[in-house]
Amino acid sequence: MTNPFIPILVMAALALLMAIGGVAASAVIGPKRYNKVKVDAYECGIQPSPHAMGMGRFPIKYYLVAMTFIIFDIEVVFMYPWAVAFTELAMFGLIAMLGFLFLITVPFIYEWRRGGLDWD
Amino acid sequence: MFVAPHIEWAALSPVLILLGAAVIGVLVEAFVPRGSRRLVQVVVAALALGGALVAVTWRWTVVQQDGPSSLVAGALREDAPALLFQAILLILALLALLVIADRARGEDAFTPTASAIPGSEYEGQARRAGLAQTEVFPLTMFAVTGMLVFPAAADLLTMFIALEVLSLPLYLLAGMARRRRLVSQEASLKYFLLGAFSSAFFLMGLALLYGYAGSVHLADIATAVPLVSGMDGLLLAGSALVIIGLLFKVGAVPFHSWTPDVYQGAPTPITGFMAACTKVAAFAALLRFVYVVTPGLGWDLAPFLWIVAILTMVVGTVLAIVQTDMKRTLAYSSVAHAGFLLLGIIALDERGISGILVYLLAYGLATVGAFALVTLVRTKDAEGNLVGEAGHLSEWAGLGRRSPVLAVCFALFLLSFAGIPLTAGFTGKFAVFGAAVAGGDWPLVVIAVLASAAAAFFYVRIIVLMFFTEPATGEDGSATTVVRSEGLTAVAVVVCAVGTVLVGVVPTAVLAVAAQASKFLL
Amino acid sequence: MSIDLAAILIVAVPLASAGVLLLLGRRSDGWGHWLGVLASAASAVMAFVILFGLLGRGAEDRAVDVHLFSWIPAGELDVDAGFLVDPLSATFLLLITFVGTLIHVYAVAYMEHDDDRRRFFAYLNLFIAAMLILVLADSFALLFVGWEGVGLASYLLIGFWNQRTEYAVAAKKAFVMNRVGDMGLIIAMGAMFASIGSVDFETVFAAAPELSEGWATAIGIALLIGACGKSAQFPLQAWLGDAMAGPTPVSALIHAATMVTAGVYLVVRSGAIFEASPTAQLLVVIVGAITLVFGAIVGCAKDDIKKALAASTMSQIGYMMLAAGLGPIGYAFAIFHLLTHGFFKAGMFLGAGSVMHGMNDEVNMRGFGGLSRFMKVTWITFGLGWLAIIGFPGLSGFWSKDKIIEAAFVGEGWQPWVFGMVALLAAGLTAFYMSRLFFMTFHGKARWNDGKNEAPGPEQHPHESPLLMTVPMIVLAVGSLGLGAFLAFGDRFFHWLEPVTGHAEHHDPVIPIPVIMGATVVLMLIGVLLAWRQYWASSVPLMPPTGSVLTRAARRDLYQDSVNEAVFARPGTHTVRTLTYADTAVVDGAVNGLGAGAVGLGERLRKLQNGHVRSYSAAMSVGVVLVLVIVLVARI
Amino acid sequence: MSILNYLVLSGILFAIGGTAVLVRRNAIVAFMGVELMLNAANLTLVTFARMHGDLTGQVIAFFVMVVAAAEVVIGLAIIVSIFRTRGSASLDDASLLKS
Repeated sequence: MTNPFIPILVMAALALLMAIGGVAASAVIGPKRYNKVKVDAYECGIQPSPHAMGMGRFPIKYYLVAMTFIIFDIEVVFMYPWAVAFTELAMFGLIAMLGFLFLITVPFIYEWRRGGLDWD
Repeated sequence: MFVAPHIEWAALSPVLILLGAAVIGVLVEAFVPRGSRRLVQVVVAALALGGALVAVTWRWTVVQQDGPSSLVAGALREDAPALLFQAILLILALLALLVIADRARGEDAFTPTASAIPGSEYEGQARRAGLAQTEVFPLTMFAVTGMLVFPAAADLLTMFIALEVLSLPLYLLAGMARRRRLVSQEASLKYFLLGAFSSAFFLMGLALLYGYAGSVHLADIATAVPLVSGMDGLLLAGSALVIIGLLFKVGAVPFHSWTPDVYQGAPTPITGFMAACTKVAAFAALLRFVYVVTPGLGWDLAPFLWIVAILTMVVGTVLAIVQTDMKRTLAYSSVAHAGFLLLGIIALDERGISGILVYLLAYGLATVGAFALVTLVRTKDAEGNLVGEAGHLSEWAGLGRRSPVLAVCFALFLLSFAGIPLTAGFTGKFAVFGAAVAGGDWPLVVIAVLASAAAAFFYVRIIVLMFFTEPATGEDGSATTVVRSEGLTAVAVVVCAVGTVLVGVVPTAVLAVAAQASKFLL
Repeated sequence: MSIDLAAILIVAVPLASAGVLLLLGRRSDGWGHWLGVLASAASAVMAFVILFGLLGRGAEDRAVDVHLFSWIPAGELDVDAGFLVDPLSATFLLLITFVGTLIHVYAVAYMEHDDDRRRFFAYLNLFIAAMLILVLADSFALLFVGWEGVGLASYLLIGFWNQRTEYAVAAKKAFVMNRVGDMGLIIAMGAMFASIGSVDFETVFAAAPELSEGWATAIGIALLIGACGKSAQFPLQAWLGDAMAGPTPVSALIHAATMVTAGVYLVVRSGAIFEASPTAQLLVVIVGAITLVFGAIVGCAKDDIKKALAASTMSQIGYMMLAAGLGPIGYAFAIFHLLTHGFFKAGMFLGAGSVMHGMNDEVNMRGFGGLSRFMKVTWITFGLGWLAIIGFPGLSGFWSKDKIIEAAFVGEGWQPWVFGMVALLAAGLTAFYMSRLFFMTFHGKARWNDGKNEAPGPEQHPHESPLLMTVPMIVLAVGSLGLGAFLAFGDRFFHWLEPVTGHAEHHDPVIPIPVIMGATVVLMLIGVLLAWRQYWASSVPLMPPTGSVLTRAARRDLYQDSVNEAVFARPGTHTVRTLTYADTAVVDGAVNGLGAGAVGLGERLRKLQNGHVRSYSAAMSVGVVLVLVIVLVARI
Repeated sequence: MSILNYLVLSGILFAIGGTAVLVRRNAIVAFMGVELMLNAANLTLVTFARMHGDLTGQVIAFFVMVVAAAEVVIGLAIIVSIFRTRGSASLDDASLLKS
C-alpha cells in the first residue's frame, strides 16, 4: 500500500507548476507595453482609491461588502457538521437549520432594506 | 452517533422572549417607517423585558417545586440562584431601558448617525432632521439576552458564547454618544480591543480545561478534579485564565483599566446599563464557576483571588478619591464595589451567594439611578445653549439648592454606595462581609471595612459639594443646569430610590428570598 | 397609654414632623417652626408617660423590650430591631425631650430672621428622633443607626450656615472625625459578632462575663474609640470647638446637653464588657482624666465665648468618662453629672446665645463686659449656671461633681491618688475659667462701644432677649439650681438607676470625705478669687496681651496680667498651642495622612491610566502572567 | 508526533498574538494579534479533541471561528469609523480618555 498522501503531493506539485509556469510563460512570451491602468493596484476591478491611507475619500462601500461577506460566509460553517449528522438528527436537525437560516436572513433583510447592498 | 437533544422550551422562555424581541427589533428597523420606529422599539423592548420577568418568576415557582434541572443537554442549568440573578438583571435592565429611551429636551443620548464623521455636514443634516439611531434598542436586547444566559450557563462553551453575545453589542453601544463623539469612539475602540483580548484568555482557559477534563461541562470538570492526576498545571492554569476572563468583565484590578475610560466615554444611559447589568451577569457566572469547579482548588487559587480582591478594593477606592470627573469617579467606585463583591466569591459559602445577590441588587439600583441623574445635569454656555453633560465635579457644586429633589436622590444613591445604614448598600455590605467573616476571611473584611470608610470620604465630598458649596460659573460664562426628563428617567430614578430605601429599611423579604436562592447551586 | 406605644411614638412623632417639614419645603415656612416645637413637646409628654409607667412598676420589672421588627434575619446574623425602655434610657428620654423642647422654643425666636428657619427645625426634629433611637436601641446595630443619625443631623446643623466656607469646613471636620469613632463602633460590633455571635444588648451583656480578657479588651477599646469620637474625648476632641460654628441652639442641644454625651451613655450601657476587662476600664479613666485637664486648660485661654463653653463641655464630659470608667461605683455618678450638666450647660449656652443676640453676634469676650446691667435675666440665669458648674455648695453641679471626685479617690494603689488629685485640681481650674468667662462677660468695665467710651467697633445697644428666649433660660436655670439636690436627696436617683448599673458596694475613699469636700470648696474659691482679681477688679485688655498695642492704662495692668497669664493663661496658651499642634500634626495628620496617602497613591496610580490601550493591555498581560506564576508556583 | 508539539505551537502562536497586541500601534494589526490568539486556542482545542478522541473540541472550534468572524466585523466597523474621524488607525493617538 502506497502512502495515502502521495496524491496530495502530486496535486501540490501540479498546482505549483501551473502557478510558476503561468507567470514564467507570460514573462517570456508576452508583449511588454506599460500604461497607467497596468501599474495601478488591483482592487477587485473597481477604481482604485487615490491614496487609500490619508487624504481622499475612503472606500467605505468596500469595507461594508467585505464585512457582509465575512459574516454570512462564516455562518455557513455550521452547515458542514449539520450535513454530516443530517441522517441522525432528521426532522429536528432540519427544523433547527431552517430556524438558523431564518435568523441569518433577518440581518440580511435589515441590510437590504437599509441600503447596505446598494452600490451607490 | 449524534442524538437530537431534548429542548426544554418552557424553561428557555425568558431567553427566547428576549431573543425574539431582538430579532423583531431588527425587522422593525427594516420595515417600520422612520417616524414611528422609536415608539415601536421602546414598546417591544419594554414588553419583552416585562414578559421575560414574568417568565422568570413562573420558572422560579416551578423550580421551587421540582428542584433544579439541566437544560439543552446540559448547556444550561436552571436553578434558584440563576433565576434570581436573571430576575435582578431584568429589573435593572428595565430601569436602564427607561433611561435609554428618555429624550430630555427632545434629544436622546445617542448620535443620530453613528457611522457619519463627527462634525461633518451629513451628521448636521441628520441632527436637524431629528433622526435617531433606534438600533440602540435591538442591540440592548441582544446584550440582555447574553446576560440572561450568562448566569445559567453550565458549560464553558455556552458561557463563552453568552460572553460574546453580551459584549459585542456593548462595544457598539459605547461608541454612540451624541456629544463628544471622538471620546465615545475611543471608548468603543478601547473596550472592544481589551474585551477581545480578555476573551482570548478566557478561550485559552476553556481549551486548557477541556484538555484536562475532556469536557467543558462545569459539573464534569468538577468531578474530574480529584480524579485526573498529573495534569494539575492544565487545571490550574485553565481555571485561572477563565477566572481572569470573567474578572475583566467585572472590572477587577489589574484587569480594570478599561472601566474608567469606557464608563466616561460611553453614552451615559449605556454606562448605567452596562455598569449595573454587566456586573450582575459577570458575577453570576464567576460565582457559578468558582463555586462549582474550584472548591477543591481553594488552597491553590486563594492567594490569587485574595490579591486581586485586595488590589481591587484599594486601587478602586484610592483612584476614585483623586478623580475630578463625575462618571470617572463612579467608574472607580464601581471597581471598588467589584472588590467588595469578590469577598462573597472568596467566602465559598452559601451565605456568600445570597450576600452577592443582595449586594448586586443594591449596587445595581444605585448605579442605574445615579447614572440616570447624571444624564440630566447639563452644562449651558454663555448664550444658554446646552453643551452636554456636566462632567466635571465642580459643575455639580450647589446643585442641592437648585434642584433639591435631584440632589437628594443622588445623595441617597451615594450613601447607598457608601454603605450607610438604612440604605440598600448597607444591607448588601452587611450580607457580603458577614459571609466573608463566616468563611474565615477576617483580614479581607478588615481591609474592606477600611476601604469602605475611605470610600465614604469621596461620596461625602460629592454630597458636600452639592449642598454646601456655592454654584460656580465657568470663565466662559457657562453654567450648570438641570433638564427636565421626558418622564421615563424620572420614573426610573424614583423606582431606584424607593428600592434603595426599601432594601435598606426592610431587607427581610429580599434577604429571605436570597437565602432561599443560595441553597442548590451546582 | 402603654409604654410600648409611647416608646414608638416618642421617636415617630419628631421623625414624621421632620419628614413633613422637609417634604413640604417652602410651603411650610409660615408655621413649620411651631410644628417642630409641637413634635418635640409631644415627645416630652411621651417621655413623662414612660417615666410614670416605669415608676408604677416594681424596681425589678423596670425594663420593657419593645420589639419592632426583624431587621436583618440572615441565618446566624439575626438582627432584630427593638427598643429597650429601662431607667437608664428613660433618664435620657427625659433629658433629650425636655431640654430639647426648651431649646426648640428658644430657637423660634433666635432663628427668627433666618430664611431657612423651617429647615432648621426639620433638622432639629431629625436630631431628636435619631438621638432617641440611639438611647432606646436594644442592640448595638440599632444604636449604630441612631449614632449615624445624630452624626448626620449634627453635620447638617453645624453646616447650617453653609454659605460661609469655614462653617462648611467645620461641618466636614466634625463628620470626618466622627467617622473615625464610627469605625471603632463597627469594629466593636464585628468583634462582638466574632466572639459572642450577636450584637443585641441582652445576649452580649449576658455573655460578657465569660468573655476572654483579650476579646473583652479589644471590644472595650473599640467601643472607647467610638465614644471618644462622639463625645469629643482625647484624642478625638478637635472637632467640638469648630462645631461651635453652628447656630447657638444647636451648640446647646447637641454639643452640650445630648449628643456629645452619647459616648458616656455607650460606656455605661456597655458596662458589662468593661467590667470584664480592667485594661479597657483603666483606659476609659485615663482618657477621661486627660480630657478633663485638657478641656480645662483650653477653657482658660479661649476668648470666644462659645469656644470657651465648648472647652468646658469637653472637660465636664471628661469627668463623666472618668466616672464611667470606675465601674459600677461610678456609673450612676456619671449619669447624674450628665443630667445636671445637660441643664446648666444648655442654660449657659442659651445665655451665650442671648448675649450674642444682644451684641450683634459678637462672640469675643474681650469685647463684652459689664453686661449685667443690660441683661438682667440672662445675667441671673447664666449666673446660676455658673454657680452650678463650679460646684457651689447646694447647686446642681455640687452634688454631681462632688460624688465623682469622691469616687475617683476610691481604690487601691496609685490610681485613686492620681485620678483623685486630677479630678480635684480640675475642679479648681473649672472654677477659674468659668468665673473668667462670667466676669469678662457680665462684669467689669464695658469694653464695647456704647457711644461714650473709646472702645473700637460699631456702637452696641445691648438689650434683653424676648420672652421666647428668656423663658427656656429661666426653666433651665431652675434646673441648675434645684435638680441636683432634688435627685440626690435620699439617693433616689441612684436607686432609680440601680436595676441597670447594679448595686455598688460602698467603699471609703483614700482620704476622708469631709477633707475632699473641703478641699474642693477651697480650690473652687481660690479659682473664683483669682478670676475676680483678674477679670472683674481690673480691666481686661481688648486684645489678647501678646503682641498687641494697648492703651496706657492697659499697659500698666499688663504686668499683673502677665503674671496671671504666666500662671494660667500663658502655659495654657502654650499647652493649647502644643496640644493643638499635636492635634493637627498627629490626629488630623493621621486623618489627613490617610487621605493624603490615598491621594498620593492615587496620583501615582493615575499615571498608569495614561489613556493608551497598549499600556492597558500590557497591564493586563502582566497581571495574567503574575496570576499564572502565583497559581502554578503555589502548586509546586 | 506527540500531542505536546501541537500544544507548544499553539502556545507560541498565542504568545505571538499577545505580543502583537502589545507592540503594534496600528489598531488593525493589534486586532489581528487577538485573532491569532483565538486561533491558537482553536489549535489547542482541536489537539485536545484528538487526544481525548472526542468531537467537542472540534465543535467548539467551529463556534470560535464564528465568534471571531462576528468580532472581526464589529471590530472593523469601530476601527473604520474612528479612522474616518481621525485619519489614523494608530492606537496611541486614541488617548483622550485618561487618568
